[in-house]
Amino acid sequence: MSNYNAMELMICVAARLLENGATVGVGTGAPCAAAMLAQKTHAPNLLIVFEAGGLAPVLPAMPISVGDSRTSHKALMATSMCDIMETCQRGVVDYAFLGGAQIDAYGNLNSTVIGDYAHPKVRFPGSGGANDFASFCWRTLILTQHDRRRFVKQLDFLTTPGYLTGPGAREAAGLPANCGPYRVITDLAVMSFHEKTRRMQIDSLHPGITFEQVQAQTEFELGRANTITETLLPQPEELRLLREDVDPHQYIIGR
Amino acid sequence: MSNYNAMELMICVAARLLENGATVGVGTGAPCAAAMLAQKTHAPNLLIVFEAGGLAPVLPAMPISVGDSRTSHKALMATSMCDIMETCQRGVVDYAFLGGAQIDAYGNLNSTVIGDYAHPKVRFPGSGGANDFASFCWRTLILTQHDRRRFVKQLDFLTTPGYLTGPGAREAAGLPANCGPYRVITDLAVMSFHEKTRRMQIDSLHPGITFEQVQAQTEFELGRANTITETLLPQPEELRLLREDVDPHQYIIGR
Amino acid sequence: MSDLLAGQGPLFANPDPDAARAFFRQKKGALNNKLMPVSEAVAQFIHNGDYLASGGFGTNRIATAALHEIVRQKKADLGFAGHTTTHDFQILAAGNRHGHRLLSRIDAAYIVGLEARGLSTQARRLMESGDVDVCEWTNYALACRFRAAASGIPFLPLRSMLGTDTLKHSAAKEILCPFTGRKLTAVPALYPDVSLIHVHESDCHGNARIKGITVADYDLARASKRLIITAERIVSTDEIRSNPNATLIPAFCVDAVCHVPFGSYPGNMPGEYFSDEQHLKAWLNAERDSDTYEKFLTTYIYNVPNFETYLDRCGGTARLAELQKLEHL
Amino acid sequence: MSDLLAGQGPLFANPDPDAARAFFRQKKGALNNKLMPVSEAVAQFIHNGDYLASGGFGTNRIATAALHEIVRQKKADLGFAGHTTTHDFQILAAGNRHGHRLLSRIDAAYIVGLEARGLSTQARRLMESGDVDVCEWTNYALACRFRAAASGIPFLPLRSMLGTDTLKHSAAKEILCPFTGRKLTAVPALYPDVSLIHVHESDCHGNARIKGITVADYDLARASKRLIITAERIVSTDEIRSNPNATLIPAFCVDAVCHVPFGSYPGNMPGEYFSDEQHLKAWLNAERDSDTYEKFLTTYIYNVPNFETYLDRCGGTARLAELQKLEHL
Repeated sequence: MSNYNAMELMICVAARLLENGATVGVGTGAPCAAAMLAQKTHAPNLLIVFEAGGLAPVLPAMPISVGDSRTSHKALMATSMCDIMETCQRGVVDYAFLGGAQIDAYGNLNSTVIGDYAHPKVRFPGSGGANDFASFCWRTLILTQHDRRRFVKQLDFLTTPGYLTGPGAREAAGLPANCGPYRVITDLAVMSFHEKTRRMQIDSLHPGITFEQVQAQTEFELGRANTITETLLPQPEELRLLREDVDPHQYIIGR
Repeated sequence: MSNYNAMELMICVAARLLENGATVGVGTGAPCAAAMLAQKTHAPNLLIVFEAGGLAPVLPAMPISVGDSRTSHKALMATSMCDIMETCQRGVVDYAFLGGAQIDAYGNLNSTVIGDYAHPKVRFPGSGGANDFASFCWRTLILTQHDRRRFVKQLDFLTTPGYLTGPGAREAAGLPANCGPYRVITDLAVMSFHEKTRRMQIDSLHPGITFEQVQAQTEFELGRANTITETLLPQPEELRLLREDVDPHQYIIGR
Repeated sequence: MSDLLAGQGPLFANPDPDAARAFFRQKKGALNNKLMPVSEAVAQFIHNGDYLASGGFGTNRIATAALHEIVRQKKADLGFAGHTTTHDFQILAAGNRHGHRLLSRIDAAYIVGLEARGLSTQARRLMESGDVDVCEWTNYALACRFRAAASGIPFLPLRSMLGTDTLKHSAAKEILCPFTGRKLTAVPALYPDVSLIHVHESDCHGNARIKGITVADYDLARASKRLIITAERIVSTDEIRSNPNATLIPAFCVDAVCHVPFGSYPGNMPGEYFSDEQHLKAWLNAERDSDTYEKFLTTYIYNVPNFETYLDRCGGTARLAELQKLEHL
Repeated sequence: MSDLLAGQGPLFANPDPDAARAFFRQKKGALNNKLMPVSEAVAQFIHNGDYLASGGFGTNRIATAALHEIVRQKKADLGFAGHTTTHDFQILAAGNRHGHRLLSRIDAAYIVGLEARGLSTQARRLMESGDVDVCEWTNYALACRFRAAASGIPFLPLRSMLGTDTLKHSAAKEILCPFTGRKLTAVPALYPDVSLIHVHESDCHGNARIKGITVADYDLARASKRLIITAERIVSTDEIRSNPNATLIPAFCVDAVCHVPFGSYPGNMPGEYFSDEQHLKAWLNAERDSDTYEKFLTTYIYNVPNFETYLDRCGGTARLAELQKLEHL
C-alpha cells in the first residue's frame, strides 16, 4: 500500500458501488466520505439521507454528527427521523452503510454488548438507527476493519439483521422481502453473500492480500466467489478528490 | 320571539357553554358563530380548532369551509388534519360541535343515508370528521332544528357515536372513556343526557315552548331534568356582538 | 376474538407494503426535469382502472386543472379517495353520465356535500344510482390509511369508528391492543395509484412547498405510487435549497410538475386568492336541471382547450383580481 | 399465535391512552405566561421517579441548561428515553455517583457513544454497573413510541427489530397484520412524564419554532405530559401568529418556557452556532480519571450558579463567537 492507505481504498471501493440516481442512508465517517466521493465522481445525482432528518444536503464539509447542521445544509428538505426512516421502510432508499463491533457469516451485526447481556464486559451504544436501516433499505454496505475479534462465528448479541440464519430467514421473521447485506468492505478484501447459502464469500482481494490471510483474520469459514479478482486500486482522480475535496483535514483518511 | 330569532338564541346558548381556556373543535356556520361569540364575551382564551388543520386562528370573518384560509388566519399553527384529530384523540380537546340528518335518544347521529344503505332514498356526505370528533372530544354539542324527522326512534344509519345503546356502551365498544354528547340545542329547547340511562332529557325550554310541544316534535320519549328551567334569553350585549361583529352579513343568523 | 367486528365494505386497494416497496424501488430519476402540461401529465400518469386521490380539502387548494382534464380525457373505471372531497368530487361526478363510468369505486368519508353551500345534485345522483361501489370511512381514518402507506406499514390503529355503522360499512377491522387489551380500529394502508396535489411552489423536480394547512398532503404525497403536482409558481432548486424547512414534498415522490397559476380556482388558495362563491353557486344551480347542466359542462369543461380559457370564461383577470383582494381582506 | 415473540425487556411507562387522556384533560392554561428560570422549571416540573425524555439529537439542539440543572438539583430515580442520546446522557450519567441514583431506568436505542467522537467512559461505567434497568430499542422504534403517544393510541406497528436480540431484549411484541397476515413489531406508546426541548424561538406561552431537522420533537412535544422549553430567543405571540406554518409545538403542550441563549452549547444549534468539539473532547478525556472527572464536574456543573457562568468558564463570548463563525462557514 504505497501511495494510498487502507481507509482510502475502502472508501473508493464503497463509492463505486453507489450508482448515479440512487438514494443512500449514511452515517458519519467513511460512509459519508464514500457517498461524497461518489457524488464528485460518477454519481452527481446520488441522494444522501441522514437518519436524524437531513434529506439530500449539499455537504459543505464532513459532518461530525448525523444530526449536525451540515447534514441539512442546502438540503432538499430538513425533515424528521420518522420521515427518513419511513422513506426507507416504504422502499425508497437503495443503500445504507453499517458497521459494528462484531459481524457473523450472514452479515448480522452486534453493536450492543460484548459478553453476557446482563453483565456485559463492554457496553456499546446499541442499535441506534442501524437495525432500522438494515431492516428497510434494499442493500446494506458494511465498512469495517478485518480481524478475528470482529469476524466471529457467534455474535454476543444480534443487534442488527443481516441474513439472520440464512436463506428466507429475513422474510420468515417478517422483514421486508428481497433486501439485506450486499457487500462487506474491509482493509483486506471485498465480500458478498452467496445467493443460495447467504454466507459471506470473498469477491476480491486487495493488492498483495491472499485468501488465506483473510481467512486467518476470520473466525468463520469464508466462501469464494466463482472468480476472485484483485480489488481495483484507488485511481489518481479518486484520491485527488478524496484528499482535496472530500476530507481535506484528513479526519477519516488520516486514521 | 320578538327581538331575536331561534338561530340567535341557539348560538347564544351554545356560546355560554364554552368556558374560557377550553379548546373546541368547530365546523362552519352556527358552531363557529357560537365559538366566536364566546371569545368576544366571557372566553377570550377559548382555543378554536378546525379539523383540516387550523389551530387557534384569529378569525377575520366567518369561514365558508372548515379548510379555507380564514381557519388559519393568524393561527398559532397551520397544521395537518392528523395533528388536529390526534390532539383530540390524545384528550386535549374539550368540546366539539356536531349536527346530522337524524338523532336518536342516545345522541347517536346519522349523516350518511336516509333509507336502505344499498339503495338510499337520500345520500348525505357521510361522517367527514364528525365520527372522529364525537369519538375523541370530551363533550360534544349538537346544534339542530327540532322536528320528528330528525329526532327519531331508530336511525337509518349510525354514522357518529352518541352513547350508542346506553350506559357503558361507548367504553365496551372501545371508545375513549368518560366522553360523549353533552347538550343538544334546538330551536325549541336545550337537552342533556340522564347520567344513569344516558337518554336525552329536557334541561330548559325556550320562552313560550311547552314540554308537550317538544315531545310532539320528537319520535322517542324525552326525559325531564330534575328541574326544567326556561332558557336564558339572548342578552342585548350578546345580540349586539353576534350581529355586529360575529355575523355582520347575517350568513348564519339571517337564516 | 369472535367478538371482534370486521367491516363488510369493499377494500379497493392492496395494503401490502412489500408490493408497494417493489414499485417504489423501480421509481427512479428523482432529479429529472418533470415539467409538462397538465394534459400530458394526465394522459401519461393516469390510467383507466387506477385508484385516484386528490389533495387539499374540497374547495381549498385543489388541483382543478387536472380534475377537469381527467373528465375531458374521459378516463374510466377509477377508484377515488373521498376524504373531504367537495368540488373535486363534483367535477369527477360529471364523468359518470351517458353510460360512461369515470368513477367505479369510492372510499367515502365526506362526499356529495359542499359544506355550508349545500349538496351537489349530480354527486348525489351518482351516489344514489348504484353506479359505483362505496366503502365508508371517516376523514381521520382515510388520513391514517394514507399515513400507513406513507410509513410503509400495512395498517394503523385508531380509536374512532367503533360502535357505529360507519365501521360496519367500511373495510376496517377491530383488533385488540397487544399491550392494553383495548379494542381498536385497524385501517388498511391506502397506496393510491396516482394522486393530484396543488401547491404554492415547486421546482422542476417536484420539491414542493405548501403554505397554510397541509390537510393530509404530507402523507398523501408519500403514499402515492405516482404523483402529479400542479403549482402556482415554479421556483429554482436553489430557492428550494435556500430554505429546507419549507419543503413538504420531496422530489422522489413526484412524477409530473405542471405550472398552473390560479390552479385551485374556483377553490381557495391560502395567501393567494379566495374561493369564487358565485361560480360554485352557479355550478350547484346548473346541476339541478340536466339540460342546463349539459350546457354548463360544455361551456366550462368539454369545450375548453385549457385551464386559462376556463379562467377567462369565469371572469378572467378581473374576477381573479377580486378574489385576490378578498383573500387579503 | 404461539410463534409470536414478546420482548422480555421491562416496560417503564404506562402505554394506556385513557390514563394519558385523563391527564391531558386537566392540563389547562395554554395561554398562560410560562416564562421562568431553568432552575424553577426543573424544580417545579421534574419530580423524583419521573420518566424523562430530551429532544434534539445528542449533541444537536439539546437543552443543556436543563440537563445540568437536573444534575445540580440531584433528582433521583428517573427513567430516561435513550434515542440517540450522547452528550445529554453523558451529563445525566454524572448523577449516578457516590451512591446517588439519578437514573434508574433506561430505554436504550443509542447511548454511551458520542458518534465519531468515541465512547463515554462514565456512561459506559453506568451502563455496565447494573445500577440501571435497561430495555433495548432502535431509534425509529423509540420515535414510533413517541408518535403513538402523541396520536393517543396505545401502540404502533413497524417492520424493524424483527429477528434480532434487540427485539428479544425490548418490550415490543410481534403481532400479525389483520389485513395481510404479515408479522410486524408492535411498540407501546411512550408518554414521558416530562421532556426537555431546546428551540430557536418561543413565545411566552410555548408556541415554538425549530429550524433545521426536527428529529422526533414534533411527536415528543405532543407525547409528553409536561414539557420544558428552553429557547434561544423569546418572541411575541404576534410574531408566532404572523407565520402559522413556522410553528412546530403549540402552547397547550408546554408547561415552562426558559430563555437560554446558546442553550444547546456545547452542542450544535442549526443556523446559530456549531458544536464545541474541544469542550466535548475535554469532557470525554476528563471522564477517564475519577479525580479529574470530579474536578471537571465541580468546575462545570456543581460549582456553577447558572448557565451563563458555565458558558464563561468554557471561553465565554469569544469562544461563542468562534462557534457562530464556524456554523456559518
